[in-house]
Amino acid sequence: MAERYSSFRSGSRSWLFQRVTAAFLVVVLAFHFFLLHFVNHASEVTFAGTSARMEQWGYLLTMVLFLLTATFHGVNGVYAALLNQGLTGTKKRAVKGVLAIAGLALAAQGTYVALVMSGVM
Amino acid sequence: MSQSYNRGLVEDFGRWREFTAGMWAWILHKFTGWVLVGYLFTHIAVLSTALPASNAASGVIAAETDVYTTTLQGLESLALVRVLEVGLLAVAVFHILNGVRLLFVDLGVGLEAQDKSFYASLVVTAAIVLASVPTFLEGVF
Amino acid sequence: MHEHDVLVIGGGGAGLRAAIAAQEEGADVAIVTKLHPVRSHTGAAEGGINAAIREGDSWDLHAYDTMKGSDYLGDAPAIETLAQDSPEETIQLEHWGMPFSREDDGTVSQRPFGGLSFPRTTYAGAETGHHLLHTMYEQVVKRGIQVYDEWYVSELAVTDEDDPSERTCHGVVGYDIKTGQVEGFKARNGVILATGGLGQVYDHTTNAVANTGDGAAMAYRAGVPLEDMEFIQFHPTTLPSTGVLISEGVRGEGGILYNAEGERFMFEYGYANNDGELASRDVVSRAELTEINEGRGVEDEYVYLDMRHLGEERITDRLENILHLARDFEGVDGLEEPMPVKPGQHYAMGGIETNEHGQTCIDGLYAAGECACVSVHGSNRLGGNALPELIVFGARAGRHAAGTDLGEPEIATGRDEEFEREDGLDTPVDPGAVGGASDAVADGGERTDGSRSSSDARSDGGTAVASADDVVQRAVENQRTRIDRLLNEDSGVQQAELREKLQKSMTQNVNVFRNEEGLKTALEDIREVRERYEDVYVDDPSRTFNTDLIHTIEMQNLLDLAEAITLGALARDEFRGAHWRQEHQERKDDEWLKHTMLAWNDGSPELYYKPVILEGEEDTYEPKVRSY
Amino acid sequence: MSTQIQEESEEATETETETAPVERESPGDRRREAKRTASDQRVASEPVGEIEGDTFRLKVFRYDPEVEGKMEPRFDDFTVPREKGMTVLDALIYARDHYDTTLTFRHSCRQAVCGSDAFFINGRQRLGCQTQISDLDGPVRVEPLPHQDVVKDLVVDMEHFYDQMHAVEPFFQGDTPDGDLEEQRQSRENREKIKMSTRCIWCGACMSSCNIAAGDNEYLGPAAINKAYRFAMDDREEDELKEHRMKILDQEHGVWRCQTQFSCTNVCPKDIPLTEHIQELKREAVKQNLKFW
Ligand SMILES: Cc1cc2nc3c(=O)[nH]c(=O)nc-3n(C[C@H](O)[C@H](O)[C@H](O)COP(=O)(O)OP(=O)(O)OC[C@H]3O[C@@H](n4cnc5c(N)ncnc54)[C@H](O)[C@@H]3O)c2cc1C
Ligand code: HEM
Ligand code: SF4
Ligand code: F3S
Ligand code: FES
Repeated sequence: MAERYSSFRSGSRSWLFQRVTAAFLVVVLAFHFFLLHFVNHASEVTFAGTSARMEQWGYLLTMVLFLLTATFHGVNGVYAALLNQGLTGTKKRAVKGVLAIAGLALAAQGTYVALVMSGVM
Repeated sequence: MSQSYNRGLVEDFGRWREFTAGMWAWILHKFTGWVLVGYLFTHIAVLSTALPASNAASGVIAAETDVYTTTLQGLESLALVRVLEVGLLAVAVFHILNGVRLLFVDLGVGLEAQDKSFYASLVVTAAIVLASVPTFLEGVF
Repeated sequence: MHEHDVLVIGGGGAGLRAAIAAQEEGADVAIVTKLHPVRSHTGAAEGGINAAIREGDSWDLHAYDTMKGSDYLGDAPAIETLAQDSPEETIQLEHWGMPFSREDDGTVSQRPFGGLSFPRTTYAGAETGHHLLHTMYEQVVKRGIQVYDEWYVSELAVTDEDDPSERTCHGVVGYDIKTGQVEGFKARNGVILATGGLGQVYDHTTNAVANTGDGAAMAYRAGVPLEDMEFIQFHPTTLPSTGVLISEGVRGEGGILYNAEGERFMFEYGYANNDGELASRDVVSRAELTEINEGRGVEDEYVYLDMRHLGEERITDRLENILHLARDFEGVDGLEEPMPVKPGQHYAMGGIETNEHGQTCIDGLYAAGECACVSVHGSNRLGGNALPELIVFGARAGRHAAGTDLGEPEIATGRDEEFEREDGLDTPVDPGAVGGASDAVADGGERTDGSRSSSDARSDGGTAVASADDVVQRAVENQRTRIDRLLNEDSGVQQAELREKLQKSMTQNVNVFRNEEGLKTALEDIREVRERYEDVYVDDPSRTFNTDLIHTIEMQNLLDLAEAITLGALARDEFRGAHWRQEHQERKDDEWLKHTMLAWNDGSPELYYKPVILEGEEDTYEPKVRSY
Repeated sequence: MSTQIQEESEEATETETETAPVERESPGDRRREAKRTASDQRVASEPVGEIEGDTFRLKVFRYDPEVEGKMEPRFDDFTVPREKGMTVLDALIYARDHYDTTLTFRHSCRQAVCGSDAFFINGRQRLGCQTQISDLDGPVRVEPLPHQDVVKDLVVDMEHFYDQMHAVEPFFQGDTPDGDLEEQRQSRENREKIKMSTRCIWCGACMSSCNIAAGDNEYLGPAAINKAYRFAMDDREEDELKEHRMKILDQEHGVWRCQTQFSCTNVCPKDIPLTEHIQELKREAVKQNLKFW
């Protein structure tokens, strides 16, 4: 069983995560857009403003979570799409590796930036 | 003896004319999804200017002349960027709305109306985007 | 050459059931079929399967109903076997997962059907045949039974003793439709024909385009007699342009038939003052045609079946399927307009003579399903009795062919010296192969299965017994030559034209109404077509999926069967079941309680009669007036 | 596959239509050629006004690997009289019997139960026998099912489709009661639940319409998944069997390949809610896997 889960054979887990993250993203993305384009105009964003928001723990947490889910959702989406194009064997493993690294890097960098903004680091 | 013929290109003739709601939704969702991931990467890259900025003197930050602020505002002052932002909004709104539609489809809710809900996503996307244009383009033109 | 223990020809209900049964008995079975099994016409059956499975019902009631429905021309042992085995076979289908309609307590549903004294028609929606076919195909897949699909069987490999009863069937010749290859199939134990109906003899039929009676015709030419061929069931409500069946359910729910003048003719012209539209199929069919012939038909072709008054709610609830059929196949909205209907050929009661084990008089040759005549249906089939026939006799044939002992059959096959011969039949032209027995050439030059003659037999094999391989090989060569000739020839006449002529004449002359003059005209027409068929050629030179070739080969089968139907109809001067004669409008029990048998007789057909067996296991069935 | 540009395909098609007949040798070929020109002329010489109303044009895809002039696929035009209630299958039969007996297509029941005549008619997968000419805008264009190899004219190779159907263990395997006459019980609701799924006639229209199936030959495809649904949801089979069936479906090339494009559901001549069934199975798979967490 475990073996089946660890490989990609059963699509159920990534499929489910894709949907769960999507549901979460609906809320956060809408909030994000609204906040940074309507409440605070994007052209008026400043470092001070950003770090002021980021200093709130709730906001920081939301943003980090936003980043993580979006990264997973996006990267997993790309991977699934590529699989649908008939990616198999070595190529499939390579793509999986590259996407995983890119995803992790993005998440790491993003989280780091967020922490810096909030002044924690 | 018997051989068969793979029509390759020919076989898809006529498909576009009959490309149905579900297929367009699929194509558009794919496209918008990819754009969004692309944006996510650039977005984080741009935001990374916060790293050097955080080391800047507090005066610089207060004066809003740190790298972060200047980069962002510099970008925002370009008309092209604003237009792209509208595009991004369109892409995101469509992806959200159609994503919600897909979530319903996954739950097996309202499958009979799947084509209608797709058209609805398009219409609503257009409405939201048009309504947001003034806010998005404010001050550049 | 392919080799198997048992070869089943045809993948419809009967063929699939036979294959499963033989496989269960341990035989190595293969199905050879010109259509993929799920494309067989069994899938079109709507109504249901008669089986006495409920409290209050019993097999002997089912047998009694069937005998009465047959107008006392069914053989009691066959009918009783059907009634006894049907419950178990039907439940077997349930065990295989067939999605029957269900009662509240979860048991399978049954409904009433015409001519039944108990509601014993077990059904799965209005698609019983579809489910039966698919359920059995699923079992075939489960068992890994080999299926040669889209292989057309064009000849039986039968030895050529003078007396058909001494012949042995060793296999068949198959033509791979996709590649055009002709190959032999050898059967170690037996060949089971399950090739279905012959509706294409007529131009207006509920049967599929593939229902060309190939098995019956091949068996006939190989020496097996055809039984009771004149009994053809016509269904009164079929759509005029396609022949698609509009179920009896419409009239059952209260649908009304009108002529062009808007009269409810079933009552107004006194065709059936009690039952009206719900009188039995033959009565309604005759009424409709009388209306049309007397000029009260719509466009001189059909009458109207109106269900609008039932209301949209009731129609969509119970007859939704009919709305789709009328819409898709006739372009008519049953809620808005009356539906055009006319009688159409529906079922062949007669066929290859077999006993209860499915055996024919040729050793190793079996038949089951609509192509066979055990005889269960006699002169008229009850609705819901064909599907049980498929599973009951399909299974029995399969088991017997696989070597299971089913006991002594009570029905005899083959010709008995004592049988009465028909020698006074006045035919306007000689029936049978062009040139008769001496020079029997069925398709314009080459020797085919239609040309078996005693002189051939001697020149071919002398007195030496040919080995099974030789028999198959010879048949293969025979078909190769025939097919090469058909493909290489490039002038002459094409089958489409001939087929149209034959079908028109049959519908015109050997329909619901039959009279001597018409039947003779038909025989003349058949003869003419037969002669022109000598010059038939195939336009398409390709070996790949040559349907033109297949249709051309089928054409010969249609000819032989059309002739058999007409000869039987001409001989039988009485009115029994589905067979009506203008000059003889009453049932003549003292003269005609006998089966019409037709032997090909190496090219010059011969009619004889075989007594009906009315002695059942317990009682003897007494012929009574058939009234409902 | 699906991302080709229209111009390209159209071009390819046009060239084929115009391919000049190659050198003919046999008298049969010559005669056929003459006949073809004759029928072409019939089309051409007809006054435009008259074509409207009582005749229409039927364009049919032609290909034969063995016959010169047909090895390069082309479209043939036939003029067919319009009759009330005429279906595309009737029109094809008319064209075959009156103009060109070499015109090849599968058909049998003429009533939408045998599933042999699924074609690509005016840009959509439909059963020839179930499609009224009056419902189509002329000219009526008939092609073999897309994404399947063409054997000849409108006949496609169905092997792959059958393989996929067979891959899902499409047969009942529950334990059955001991008594020969003992039925298994099934509730009306349960029978109702599987009812639509049991209506499949194996026509292959759905598979041909699915973009995903076109690009991934291993994908089970909507018809096979629907077949599996029919058994997985049948209460007469035990729970372990259902789990077993889910294992077949819960694979990369199983239900997860489906991208809910709905094309299959749109074209199914038996109105089977295929997408709905596939989606239900996805949820079923998730539920089953969640149990082990
Ligand atoms: C519209 C309709 C409704 C009906 N409704 C009912 C009903 O409600 N109840 C009922 O009991 N009966 C009904 N019947 C009758 C019943 O369905 C048929 O009699 C029965 O299905 C015939 O089954 P079969 O297996 O003998 O033949 P088919 O199902 O016709 O199968 C014949 C098989 O033989 C194969 N074959 C034929 N020729 C060749 C050849 N030369 N080489 C290789 N293979 C060949 C074909 O490919 C096919 O697989 C109905 C019939 C029709 C037409
Ligand atoms: C805001 C709410 C969002 C919702 C409701 C949503 C919903 C979905 C859903 C349901 C899918 C799966 C489609 C399928 O597999 O058939 C999907 C795919 C995808 N999403 Fe999102 N999404 C959202 C935001 C995002 C964001 C922010 C990104 C970018 C990072 C993104 C990128 C993608 C990508 C790349 C795919 C794969 C597309 C493909 O199939 O090629 N999505 N989305
Ligand atoms: S699911 Fe529908 S479209 Fe697909 S094969 Fe079955 S009947 Fe045809
Ligand atoms: S078209 Fe294909 S993607 Fe799914 S919904 Fe149907 S199988
Ligand atoms: S001919 Fe049978 S489905 Fe159309």
